[in-house]
Order: sequence, then C-alpha cells, then structure tokens
Amino acid sequence: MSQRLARVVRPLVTLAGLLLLWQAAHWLNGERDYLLPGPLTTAQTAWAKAPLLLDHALITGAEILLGLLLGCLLGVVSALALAQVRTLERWLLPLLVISQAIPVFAIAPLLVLWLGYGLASKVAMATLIIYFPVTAAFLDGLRQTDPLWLDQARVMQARPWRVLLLVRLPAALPALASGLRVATAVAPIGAVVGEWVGASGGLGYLMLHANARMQIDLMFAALFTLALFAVALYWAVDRGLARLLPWVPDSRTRAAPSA
Amino acid sequence: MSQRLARVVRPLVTLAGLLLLWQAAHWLNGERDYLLPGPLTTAQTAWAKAPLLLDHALITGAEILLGLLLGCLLGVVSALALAQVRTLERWLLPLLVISQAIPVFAIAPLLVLWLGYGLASKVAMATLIIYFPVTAAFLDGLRQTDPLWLDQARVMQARPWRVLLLVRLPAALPALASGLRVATAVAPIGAVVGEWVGASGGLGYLMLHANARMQIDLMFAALFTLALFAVALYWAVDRGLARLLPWVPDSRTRAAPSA
Amino acid sequence: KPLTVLLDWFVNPDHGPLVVAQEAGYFAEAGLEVELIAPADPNDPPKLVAAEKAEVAVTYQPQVHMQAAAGLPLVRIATLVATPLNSVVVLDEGPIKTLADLKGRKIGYSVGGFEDALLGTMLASHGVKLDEVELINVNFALSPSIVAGKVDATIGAFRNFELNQMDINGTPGRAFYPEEHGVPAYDELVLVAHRDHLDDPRLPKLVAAIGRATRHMVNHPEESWEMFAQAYPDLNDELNRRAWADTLPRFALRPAALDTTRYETFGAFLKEQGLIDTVPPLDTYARQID
Amino acid sequence: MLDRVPPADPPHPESPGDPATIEVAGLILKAGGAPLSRPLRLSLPVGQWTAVLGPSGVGKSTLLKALAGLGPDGDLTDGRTGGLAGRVAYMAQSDGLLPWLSVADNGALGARLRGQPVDRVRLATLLQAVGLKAQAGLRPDALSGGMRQRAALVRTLMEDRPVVLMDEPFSALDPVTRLDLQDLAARTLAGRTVLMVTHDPMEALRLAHRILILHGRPARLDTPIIPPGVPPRSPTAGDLPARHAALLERLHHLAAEGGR
Amino acid sequence: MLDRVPPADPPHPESPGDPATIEVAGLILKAGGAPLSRPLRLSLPVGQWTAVLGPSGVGKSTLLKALAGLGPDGDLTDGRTGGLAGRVAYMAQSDGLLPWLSVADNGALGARLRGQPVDRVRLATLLQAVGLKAQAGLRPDALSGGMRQRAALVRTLMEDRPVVLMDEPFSALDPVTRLDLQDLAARTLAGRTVLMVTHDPMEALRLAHRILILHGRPARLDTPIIPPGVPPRSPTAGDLPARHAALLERLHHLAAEGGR
Ligand SMILES: Nc1ncnc2c1ncn2[C@@H]1O[C@H](COP(=O)(O)OP(=O)(O)OP(=O)(O)O)[C@@H](O)[C@H]1O
Ligand SMILES: Nc1ncnc2c1ncn2[C@@H]1O[C@H](COP(=O)(O)OP(=O)(O)OP(=O)(O)O)[C@@H](O)[C@H]1O
Ligand SMILES: [Mg+2]
Ligand SMILES: [Mg+2]
Repeated sequence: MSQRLARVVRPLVTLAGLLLLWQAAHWLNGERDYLLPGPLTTAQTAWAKAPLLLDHALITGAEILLGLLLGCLLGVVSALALAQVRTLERWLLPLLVISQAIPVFAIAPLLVLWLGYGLASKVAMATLIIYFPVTAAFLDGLRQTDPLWLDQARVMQARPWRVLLLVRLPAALPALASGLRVATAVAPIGAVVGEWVGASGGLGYLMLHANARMQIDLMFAALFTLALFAVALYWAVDRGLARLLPWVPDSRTRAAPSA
Repeated sequence: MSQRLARVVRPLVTLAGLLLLWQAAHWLNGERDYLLPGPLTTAQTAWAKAPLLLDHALITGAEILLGLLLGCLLGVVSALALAQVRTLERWLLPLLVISQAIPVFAIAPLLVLWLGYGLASKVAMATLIIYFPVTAAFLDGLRQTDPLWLDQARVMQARPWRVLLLVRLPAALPALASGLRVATAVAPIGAVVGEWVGASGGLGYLMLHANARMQIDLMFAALFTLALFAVALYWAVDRGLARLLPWVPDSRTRAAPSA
Repeated sequence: KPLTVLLDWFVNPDHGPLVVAQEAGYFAEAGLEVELIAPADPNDPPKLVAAEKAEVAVTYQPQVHMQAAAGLPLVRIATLVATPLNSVVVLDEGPIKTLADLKGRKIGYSVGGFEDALLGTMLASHGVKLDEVELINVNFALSPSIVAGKVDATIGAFRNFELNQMDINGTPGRAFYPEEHGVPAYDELVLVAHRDHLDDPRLPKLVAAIGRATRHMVNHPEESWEMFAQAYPDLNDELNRRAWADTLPRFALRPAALDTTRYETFGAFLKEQGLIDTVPPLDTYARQID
Repeated sequence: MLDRVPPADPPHPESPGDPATIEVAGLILKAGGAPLSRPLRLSLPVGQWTAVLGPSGVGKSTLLKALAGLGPDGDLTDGRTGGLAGRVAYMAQSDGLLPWLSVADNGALGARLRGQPVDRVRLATLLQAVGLKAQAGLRPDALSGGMRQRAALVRTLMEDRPVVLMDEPFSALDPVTRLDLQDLAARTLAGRTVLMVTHDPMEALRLAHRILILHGRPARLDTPIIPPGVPPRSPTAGDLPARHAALLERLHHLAAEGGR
Repeated sequence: MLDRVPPADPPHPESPGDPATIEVAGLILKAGGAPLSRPLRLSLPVGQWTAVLGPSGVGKSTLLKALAGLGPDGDLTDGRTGGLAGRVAYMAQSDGLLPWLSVADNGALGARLRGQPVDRVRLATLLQAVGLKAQAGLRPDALSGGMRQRAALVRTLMEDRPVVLMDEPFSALDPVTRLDLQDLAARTLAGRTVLMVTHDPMEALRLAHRILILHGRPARLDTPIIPPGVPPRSPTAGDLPARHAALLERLHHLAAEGGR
C-alpha cells in the first residue's frame, strides 16, 4: 500500500472501527435509542439536520479556535513570566491550580456578569480550561533547561530575557508541544462547557436543548460533529507541531531499519 | 528568614494574598453576596457548616484520590501500550481524543446504567478526565527517547519490553511527571463533574445543591474547601515528583551562585 | 430489594410528600423499602427508569409528553404537584408591568425543553411575538441574572422558590403565571414508571403512601416541616421554610387521579407548538393505577 | 547510512575466502540521504584488532554504526560468517550513559536489557580496573568527562561479544590512564575481533594488527597498514616512534591530496 | 565547587605582585559538597597560554568552571585585576551546542544573547578556518563528533574576550585537523590569557607558555613547567620530543606516587 493511499485509508478505517464500536455499545444497551442511539439513526438525524448542525458547529468552532488561541497565548506568556521570576511562581501557581478546581456553575454568574452572554464568556471558559495544561507543561519544560547551556549563557553575559527567549524557550518547545496537544484535546469540551454558562447557539447549547427535549439522536449527532471536529483539530495540531520541531527525536518519524 | 520558617510562612502569605484578591473581587462586584460572597461571609458559613463540609469533602477526597490513582495507572499503561505498538496508536489515539470532547450530561445516564449511583460512576468520570493528560504527556515522552540509547539497546539485543521499561520509560519520566502535575490539577474538577452523575454526597453535589438553592455562601465555602484540597494535593504531588527524579535538571532546585 | 425513586433534582420542598412518607414511616407501613436518589440533571431519571435501572422517576408533565413522543416506555402513574410552578419573573420595582412590556427585552431561561413554547404562548396572549424578545440561556444563573440586571425577565423560575429567594435577597420579584396567559394548565411534578412493570404491586402502595403523606402535611404543616428539616438539616433555612408553606397548597391530594382532559389538551398544545410530532394514545403514557 | 551494491568487486587480495575473516563488501556509507563514501570493502580478520584513522567528518562513526547494524539497511551479512546481529558490542563516540542509572547499573545494562543475570563479579572487577570502584554508586552527572568514558567502556566490555566496535574509546583520558585502559582492553578483548576508531596514530600502532585509513570525499579506504609484532606494543619500544612519524606523514599527505 | 579561604598563602614566588598576572589564591575545588582539592594558588600571566594536565577526574574541569564564575561562589576576583565576569570566554568539555540552531547560529550565540550585532564576517572566516563552511547551515545533529567540537570552538573564538578558558578543545580531532586548529587558536588568541585543559602533553608543549599539572587527592598543583621558546612550537622541532617524554614520565611518576 502506497504511503499516500495509506494516509487516506487509515482515518477511514479508524472511523469505521469507531462506528463498529458504537454499534456494539448500542447493541449492548439493548438498542434503546433514548440512551444511546445507534450510528445509523444518528447518521440519518445528522443528515436531516445537517444545516442546523453546521450552523451551531460554526459557532462552537469559533469558540474553540479563539479559546485555543487565547489560552495558548496566555499560557505561554504566563509560563515565561513564571519561569523568569521565580518568586512569581511561588505566589501565582497556587492560584492557577485553584482556577482548575472551580466548576463552571460556580463562576457562571460572575462570568456572565463580567463578560455578558456573547462569545466572550464562552471563550473565557474555554481559555480557562486550555490555559493550565499549556502553562504547566511549558513551565516544566522551561525549568529543565540543560544546566550547561545556562552556564554558557551566564559566562557570555547574556541578558536574562534573551536567555529565556533564545535558550530556555526553544529548549522547552517539546514540552510546550506536549501541553498544546493536551490543550487541543480539551478545547472542545472547554467551549461546550462555556456554552453551559449561557448561550444561544453552539453544539453544546444544541446538545443541552436536545437532551431536555429527549431528542437524543440529535444530541448524539451534535456530539458526533463535535468529535469529528476534535479529532481533525488534534490531528492538524499534532502534525503541525511535529513539523515545527525537527530537531526533537520522534520515534514515529524515525526510519526503522528494514532488515 | 530561616529556610524552615519560610516554608511555613510562604503558604500563609499566599493564602492571605488570595483572600485579599477575593475580597477585592467581592468589592468590585458591589458586595452582592448572591454573585460572590466575601471571604468573611464564606468563612462564617464554612465555620458554621464545618462538619457538613468535612463529610462531603471526605467523599470527594476519596473520589479524587481514586480517580487520580486509576486515571494515572490507566494512562501510564495506555501510553506504554501505544508507544510499544505503533499501529495501536493510530487507531486508538483518535478515540482518546474523542473521549475528551464528550460532555458529562451526554453520557451520564449510560454511566449510571453501567456503574450505578455509587462511587464507581464518579470515579469513572474523574478517571476519564485525568486519563488524557497523563497518557498524552507520557506518550510524548516515550516517543522522544534519545536515539543513541535505542541504538545501543538494539545492538545489545535487548527485548522490546525491557527497552521500554529500562530505557524509554525512565527517559520519559520527566514528561510523565509533567502530565501527572496537570492531572493532579484537574483531578478535583474531575471528581466534581463526576458528582454531576447523580450523587448523594461530595463537595460537587453540595455545590450544585447550594447553587440550585441559592445558598451561594455555602457553595463558596465548599468551593474554598475544594480549592484548599486541590492546592495541597498539587503541592504534595509536585514535591514528590521533584524528589523522585533527581537526575532531571530543575531550575528551582539548582543552587544559584551567591555572587 | 428496595424500590428506587429517582427525584427530578436535588431534594427540595417540592418533594415534601415523598420525604414525609419516608420519615413518618408510611412507606414502611405499606411494606415498602423506598430509596430516594437525587440526580444533577432532571433529564436523566426518566431515561434510567426506561432502562429499568430504577422503578419510579419524578419528572414534569410536559416532559412526559416529549418522552412518549420519543418512544420512551414510560407511563405517568401519579401526580405530585398539580399546578404549574414555572413562571415568568420580573423585578417587582422594574419597568415591566405587563407581559406586553417585554417587547424588545432580554429574557433569561434555563434549558428545560419547552420554555420557548411557553413564553411564545404567553407573549402571544399580549400581542407580542417570540422573535420580538431576546431569549438567552442563562442556565446556572437564573436568579442572579435578573437580580444583577443582566436580563429583564426570566422564565423557568419556580414561583414557590425563586420568588422567595429574591424576596429574601431584598430584591423582590413578581411572577406572571403561564396558566393565566394562554398556556393550558399542567401538572408540574409527576411520577412515571416503566410501561412493562405497571403490574408491580408496590406501585399502588407507593402512590397511596404519598397520598397519605400529603394529607398529613395539609393537616399538620408545622410538624411535617419539622420532619423535613430534621431529615435534611442543611435545608433548614428561611428560604426552604417559606417554600414549604408556598408549595403546600399545590400538592395533589389524590396523587393517583388522572385528569385525562388536562393531558389531552396539553399534548395537543405541545404538538401545535411543534415540540412533538405525534400525540400517542393517552393510555400509552398516562394511567391511573389504583 | 550505508548501501549494499551487488558484490561485483574482485575477491579481496589479502584474505581470499578466508573463513576467519569478517568481510563486508560494497558498503556505501550515507548521511542525510547523500552518499558519504565509494563502495567500501572491509576485511576484519577474526581475533584481531583493526584501527580506523581518518579526518574528522569523513565517516568513521558512520562506518561503525553500519557495522553495528544501525545503518538504514540494518544488519549486515558477509555470506560466510552470517549476520553480525547479536555478535557485536558497540561503544559509540558519545558515552550514551543512562542518566538515571548508577555507574554500576549502566555497566550491567546489557544483561538487564536481555533479561540475563548480571555477572556482578566481572562488573566489580572491571569497575576496579578502570578506577571507578569508588564511583560505582554515583550517577553519570557526578562524573568527569573521562570517568564517563570509562563507565561506557565498562558497559562495552561487559557485553562479552566476539566482535567489538569502539568509537574513540580513550579520547577523553589522560595519557597515564589511557595506557592502562588500552592494556586492559587488549587483555579483556584478547581473541575478539575489534574495530576501533581512533584519532591517535600511536594508539592505533600500539593496539592494532591492521590500520585502515578512511579518507577523501567520497571516502575510500587506503591500503591497510600492518605494523610488525603483536599488540599491545610498548609505545617507546622498537621502531614505533618511527612508524608513528611515518603514519602521521601519511595522514598529512592524504589530507593535502584529498582536500577537505 | 570552590571555596575561598582567607589569603593566608605566602606571596607567589614567581610573579610577585605582577599586575600582568591574574592570580587566584586559596581556591578549594568542591564537587557534590566535598572538597576536591587543597587550597590552590593559580597565576595566569596575562597574554600567555597556560595548559593544565592531570589525571581524569582530578578536578581540571571543576577548576575551569570555577574560573568561569560557574562555581558555587560565582565570580572570582584576585583583588588586582578585578572580577573575571564579562572578561571570560568558556568552552566546556562537552560541546554544549544548541540543537535547534544551525552551526552558524550557534557560533553567533554569544552576540545574540547579549543583544549585540553579530560579526558575520568574522563568523564566516572562522567557519571557513575550521572547515565547517559547507556545514554552516546544518543543525548539530548532522555533524560528526569532531565537527561539533569545531563548531563549539568557533563559538568560543567568536567571543573575543581577554581571558579564554578551554576544556580539552581539540580532543575529538584527528592529528592533521588538530594541528591546523591549534595554529588557528594560537593565531586568533594571540595576546589573550588562555587556560587550556588538555590530555595531550604534546599539545601542551606546543601551545603553552606554562604547563600546570593538577594531581593527587585532594588535588594540588605541581610546580609549573615552562618550556623554552615561543608557542606555537613545531611538534618535531628542537627538544620537544625529549620534553614530551620527560613530561609523560612526570605524569607517570605523579600517578604512581599519588595513587588514584
Ligand atoms: N543529516 C545530515 N545531513 C547532512 N550531512 C550529514 C547528516 N548526518 C551526518 N552528516 C555528515 O556525515 C558525516 C558523518 O561523519 P561521521 O560522524 O561518521 O564522522 P567521523 O569520521 O566519525 O568524524 P569524527 O572524527 O569527527 O567523529 C559528516 O560529514 C556529517 O556532516
Ligand atoms: N555530585 C557529585 N558527587 C560526588 N562527586 C562528584 C560530584 N560531581 C563531581 N564529582 C567528582 O568531582 C570530580 C570532577 O572532576 P572534573 O570533572 O573536574 O574532572 P576532570 O579533571 O575534568 O576529569 P576529566 O579529565 O575526566 O574530564 C570527579 O572526581 C567527580 O567524581
Ligand atoms: Mg566520529
Ligand atoms: Mg574534565
């Protein structure tokens, strides 16, 4: 099988496997559509409601991408600041940890009060969820710079910020990439949770509504759309990251000996 | 200030700073207790309801620890399996990504159906949330083993599983530690979300309940308890991890030159 | 094996008869061992009863129709609260004096499934169209959003609860009742059981015990409140006390009794509103078991 | 990094069909996709030391990796002695110590990776011999550069394989230690087939039965130099200084001729 | 890794108060908390090369790090020439190249870290001189061991500092390249104060004005050896071979006496 063909076929096979698994779960649940509709029912619903799903998917997609952008930006900046000013870390890290432990519903009223019911509050929620994995992973990476490199920079009379940008940051990029992967995977749920806070559109909103109206097939159609989006996004980010860090050894791209 | 004294004083100062921030947010919100009760009100409530909070905290604590244990175990095992069998990764990783995008309410009935109302369904939810950061970070680490080490092992006719356990695994421990830190930070919200799945106890249950009944001060007292737990847990795990990996350079423990 | 009753939501005064029947030992006297379980999502209990994971679920009459239309094998067997509790709430001192004033305003709601239908009908009775107001899903922050002035009105607030809450907060609200503005009356809280297990002999006993508890509550409001407050000490506060009193007159005195006309009318209403496609025969989803 | 070309070469003049010779023919070393060398023919007489000299970057390490089975074509065979897989010990140019293992555990790595019992006595003896007895429990980051190299040497000697490939194994050692360890290696590896990359002509002259020079671009092998006598030779005895000078001369000549 | 003891030492016999000498006194090298050496007194005549020889693990690299200001006490001062901070270039024993930068960018690192303009002409000249012109755009992982060392040398020479500390800078090079680069370093660093750790006595004799031997446990410095003539000396000319033999003899003697 040629490389190119494999690249097209593989995701399709994965998809087929996923659908089979789903169908199996459906059977195991006694084909009770109100608990877990089968893939066929869901596909029919998805097809019938495609325009509706697309509309809402666009909203959620925008939230996800904005949240990802903001969360990653904030995460990168925070990690840089925390890494550079050691005292900052001591005071701020607990705050970041706490921020992860706060359930949506507790701050939903506050979020809405401060940011209104528009895109902002959802993006804020997604950002909050995405933020931590990025910050934590990147900060870990920034801490683990090879001491020899730091020593060399010291002897070279390097400016602290330049050491950060030219040595510690690139050295931490593999760790950041790892954080970004996790962030990408949780971004969709971030946006959906944001839509709980109060929304008038989006896949999360659609799911909530469908659930309340017992339109479980529609809910799963929305969920499937979200899952597709999540996987596509993850795949794109994973690919992009691997390409951006050519000097990092990666067992996936390493040529195995043929013999 | 002696090292030991600093160690006691520092968290206290952090706490004080946090409380100040909280009070400031309270003022900024016009002291509207139904949005954000002040720390004082919350403290009074917490004091008055201390036994209640403790009861629920114990339940949630158990869920967090169990979820953390299970999630980390599963994550470590999955990452090892995915790293070892390259094909597995192609098929299973999309599933893991999808699992992260599923909101609780969509699968809550299924979870209850399969696992009942007891601890199991909550721990399952927490596990699901904790699982991914651990797997993703560890897998990233396992992929990035120094090629020289792998080459040496190959020449030594090493058994594949022993290479994994003796070379790739220890080499990936810093990455795993990073994933564990993120997992520790999200574990509390995992348990709280788990309590969404029909609970009769736990801080998440208490918060939801209090929120639904507009006992916002009680909700924030519970939230504060959860936050304390989260920070303590994170601190303990962070400390433990740093101690377990003495060969990893860490800028925090590196002696800075005095001059 | 205990009989599992899934509540619609966390324990609150709306569940009074169930709690009192449990605490006063009426269930036990009827030879029943009853377990009350509270979910976080009101949509789950019916599904779980349909999946035979529990015997009885507390749900809402409008939901019963939608469940039936979605093919869930559920049958309403008793009524707990016999009037609507849902209402449109505005600030008492706010600019909204009649529903007509809502034109062009923001209305917050918490997803329940049929708020738009309810509101559309209520507004229509005052000559306002649904697309002339802005509907915002405020989910977790129904009361805060109106108290903080983020929305001008909310729908989904319970008249026995959120009104008291706002009053205690010092920002009293005013309610417009759906059944007074064009919406057919319905039962807020009902009990459903699985269609295939209606012959379970415990079900009539359960309903009878609930009826006994309701009568006891009406006769002894103070004592029954004490019972509730003792069973759930964390609910022993001003708000729940007032909610208890306000809910008392709304409990169905004959829980088993089925008002077929009410169900048929409401089913037709939901179909007309486009919330369900079909109205199945009534006795497939609502029965009187005695 | 290497390619096999159909064996169109003439039979090797020096060991025609000698079963006691490991022969690899038509090796093309490759780096980053591009060929580094002409097709190489290499004969390693069994039980003897062969030293490889050559300018920096010419492809010596690449050659060693290829023989270790780490090239893009994997395992090499010469059709007579069978594949080299499982018969080779390899010491890379950088030490490759695992930073989380103690010096002793790094030494025992091979056995542990194969799931075999560790020969603790041999390990202790070797550690003692290279002067790392006191450091056996330290992690590599507490070692000096030369100590790390010695630890890597111990790990290689622990492997106990018929063919040993070593890439500049003594380059970070002071002359005294270096002589000691050369002797140790010569003793320990007596009877093995050894291929050693080195930059020190004197070292090559001391230890090797045959000296190969890899040079030029694309790289090719010069006619092998076979010093008289049996290694390890004394660095001061006999005509070694003269041979050293001649070898240096040859290296200079090749560098001047080949250009870098 | 080092400690300063109150300067109770007698004034140094060889350069009494000479302002053209960088002097550090009472240095106690430390490793892992334990002292590695007796209090050391070190004189580096300004503008001259000083070579440090000594057995593996004795503390040579630790000494260099201390002088570079990387010891636990940070910057060193001798009270006369002021602190060394900002006046030192340092080439560590391992190359320390940044894997994400090209060879050229690694060479330009110092200037970029200080936010200064990079002297592109000098960089190109140096890369050409060490034979890495063709590899200027490659990342370090595409280099051979010797090439990496040359890249690190370029980075160090780019620093243009009055004091240069180099830890075995030519250890991974073949003899021909080695001679070339020794000459290059000697030319480029003419007039600088250089301290170079090396394991090659011949290298020390070629390049250094003074040769120090660090030996023993705890380590101490032997009386400096001052070869006649001006470096760089030809390796074959004059009495260098004889001096080489004598120096080797001395190293053997110290090793036998001190024990490891
Ligand atoms: N990815 C790559 N792209 C281009 N050239 C490469 C790549 N990888 C290796 N090379 C080249 O291949 C050669 C590798 O040589 P090798 O490491 O075998 O040298 P060597 O003879 O061992 O040198 P040294 O004595 O310095 O260790 C070098 O010239 C190097 O530049
Ligand atoms: N953390 C530590 N614990 C114990 N000993 C240590 C530690 N770090 C370094 N050492 C010791 O300090 C010495 C370091 O020596 P250094 O690296 O200066 O040696 P060197 O003279 O440069 O040797 P080489 O020629 O091998 O490079 C070694 O003996 C080493 O074992
Ligand atoms: Mg090499
Ligand atoms: Mg050293």
